[in-house]
Amino acid sequence: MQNYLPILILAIIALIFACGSLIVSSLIGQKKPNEDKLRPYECGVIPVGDARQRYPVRYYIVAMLFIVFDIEAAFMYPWAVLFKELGWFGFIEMLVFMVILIIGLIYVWGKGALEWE
Amino acid sequence: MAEEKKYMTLSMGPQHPATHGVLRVILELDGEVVHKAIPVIGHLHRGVEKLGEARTYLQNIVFSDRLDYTSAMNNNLAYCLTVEKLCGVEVPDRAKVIRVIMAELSRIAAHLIWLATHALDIGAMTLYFYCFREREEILDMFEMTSGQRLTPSYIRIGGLMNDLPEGFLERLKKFVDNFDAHVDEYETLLTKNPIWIARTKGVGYISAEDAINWGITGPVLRGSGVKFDFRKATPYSGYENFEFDIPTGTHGDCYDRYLVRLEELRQSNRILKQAIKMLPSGPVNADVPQLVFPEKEKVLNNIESLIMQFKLASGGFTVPKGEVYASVENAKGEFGYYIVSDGSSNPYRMRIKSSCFINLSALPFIVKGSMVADVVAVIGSIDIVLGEIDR
Amino acid sequence: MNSKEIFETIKSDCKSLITEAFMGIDIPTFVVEPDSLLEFMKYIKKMPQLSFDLIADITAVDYPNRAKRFELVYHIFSIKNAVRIRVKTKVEDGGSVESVTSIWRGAEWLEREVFDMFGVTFKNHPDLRRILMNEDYKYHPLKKEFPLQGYEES
Amino acid sequence: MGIESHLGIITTSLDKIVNWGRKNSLWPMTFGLACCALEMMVAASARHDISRFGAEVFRGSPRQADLLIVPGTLTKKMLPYVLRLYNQMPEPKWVIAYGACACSGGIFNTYNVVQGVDKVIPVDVYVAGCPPKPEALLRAIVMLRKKIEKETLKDRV
Repeated sequence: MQNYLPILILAIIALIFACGSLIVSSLIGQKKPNEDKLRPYECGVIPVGDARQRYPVRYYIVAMLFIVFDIEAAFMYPWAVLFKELGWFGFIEMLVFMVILIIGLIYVWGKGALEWE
Repeated sequence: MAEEKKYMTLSMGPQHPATHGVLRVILELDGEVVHKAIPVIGHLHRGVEKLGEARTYLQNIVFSDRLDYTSAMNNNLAYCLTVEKLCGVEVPDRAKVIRVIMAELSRIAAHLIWLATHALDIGAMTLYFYCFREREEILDMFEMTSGQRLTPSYIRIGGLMNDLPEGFLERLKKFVDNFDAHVDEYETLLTKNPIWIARTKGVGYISAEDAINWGITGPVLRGSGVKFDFRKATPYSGYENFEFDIPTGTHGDCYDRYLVRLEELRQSNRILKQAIKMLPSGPVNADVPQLVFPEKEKVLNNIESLIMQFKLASGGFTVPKGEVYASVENAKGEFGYYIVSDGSSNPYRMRIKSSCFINLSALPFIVKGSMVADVVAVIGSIDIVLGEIDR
Repeated sequence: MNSKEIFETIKSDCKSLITEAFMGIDIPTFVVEPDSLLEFMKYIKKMPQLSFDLIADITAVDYPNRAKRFELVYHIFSIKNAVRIRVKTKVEDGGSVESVTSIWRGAEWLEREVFDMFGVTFKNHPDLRRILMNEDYKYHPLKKEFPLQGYEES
Repeated sequence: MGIESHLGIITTSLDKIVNWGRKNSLWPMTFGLACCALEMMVAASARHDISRFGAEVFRGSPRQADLLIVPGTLTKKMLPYVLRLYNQMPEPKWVIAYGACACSGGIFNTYNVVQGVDKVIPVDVYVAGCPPKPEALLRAIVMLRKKIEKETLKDRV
């Protein structure tokens, strides 16, 4: 229990600082809402149309690919930390995991999902 | 049922770090790709042409500085050349060479601002501080000769405001000697910089025929490979006695325009070196008493000069009837005045031809189909100044 | 070819189109009828030895007491010969002229500015709108009768 | 408004701290109209070094700026945008009218120029000159800091 005290103190200080600054600024700050201030800022112009439109599908594909390969990299961290203890079993296991994903990458590359146009 | 493609309209509005002033570009975007760009200008329209008709010829010199405020002396030169051609006044040689010195110094200052802001828009912060350090030296020289840094109104009809102060030539020599090293410094920062190349090579392409068809002049035209410069084609104010060459690009993209302007910095420096050597002595103003202000001590001592000074300052001088168009190779391209005079002391019509106005009209053509970030690079590389566009 | 020869060749070649031609203080000047303007402009652009390919400036000058009030002034430059010429046409108030944007793309904004400032309309111009003033502005500021400080409510 | 209406002593020290914070971190908005914008850029560059006053962070959007320097000529076409930008700035905000055109329309007394920014938005410090030298902008910021020092939270309701 003893060595968790600093973390507790740190959390409390962070909490005080975060909530404190919000409370003080809401008390001190002046609130003068006016019609322009509540409107989204677009270089001084009244925004036309809404931003919620059909986005090209490319963005979605890139996002999905990123998540897949990011999590793959995330899994490598615990393996790398325990690399010595896991020995050959861990290595083969990770190899299988990566080969599956590389096959996925080759498929995606072949389908041309990586090109931006 | 392919429903009509709805584009997101985004306003790269009057207040935007990358629009170099108060230009507004309405972008119709398909994701990142610009489907259509519509520039909206006029936010700095101060009605200078209308104002010119209500002011005397002497008072209009002041407006010329505030049009392309990055290179003010070039505008003075354009205005004074036009009025001098109208009155048929020839300026002495010393004034011609000093005018060339001032025009080239303000061209260097204009290109330094272009390089600072263009690089800043694309993300290279250090250029901003390097370029403004050199530009400060030029502004000190302007302040030394004319008392004002940015809008000196130093070049007057019939000559100059006054002769060069002592110490100017030494300072100019010092600046000119180590300016080439500074340009190499900029070159090392950007020319082989992979980010800079990625952001500007192949971006904002315009072919030579399109550039001419759009009426583009200046570094943008030379960037597309057209070897054309008004200082060589229609020499004015003694430019024919200087040798300098005209840099041209080959691909007509932002990168080539950058290289052309860097080379122009070196060429202007070369002209300055020649000008220092060949600066003749002699009077600075043409001795046309009804046009040019008498010297200060003459005004204080004898009565005719005092009367002449008073008449010139209050009523101004009359210009014979006629119309003249004269233009100058400004840092951004051809900058010209078309003045119609009806014999009175106010111009009947003072038209200002601005190169940025026409170069900017080609923006929708250049930018169609490129990314939003490229619009920023292209606006920086066309190098627009809103004072000159909106007049 | 220098400006003298160009002046002679143009004067002789299209005598029918030109109503007046004289060497101005600085550059040759031609006065053309509004309806033969397009033809004259096509001629000076297409002729290989003339090749006036760079549109320098289009503007108008307002002479209120003339019948045809506005005098449109075109400055066109030839890169090959490094010569500039001035072409003028006379248009009455609210009149219209053929647009030269089909010949020089750069003329689009210049003509829009003349329309904005003087009210001269240009036939089959790509998008003739006001360029400097607001789109719903009711006056044309560079007309001589328009006061310098403008009207109060504008 | 909040706690300062009751306890006097706390508010004065709070005033001092708040004013000290605000005075030393005036973040101007990147907003350049005409020629004076160049002299403002020079003031932000190495030689005149506006960052001595903590004002070198030129924020792109009005949301994060608390100082609006108006450098150049305000025209009637630009008027609605400047008004909207001023309104979109959060509350402790100050305005410096930089240059003769911003102070009084300057030499452009024409149909399309607003004769002075103070006809539209409240101005705190006027800087004369066409364009004024960068030192004049630093002088204006020093004057503005003195003005901020004397402010109390009560009167900024």
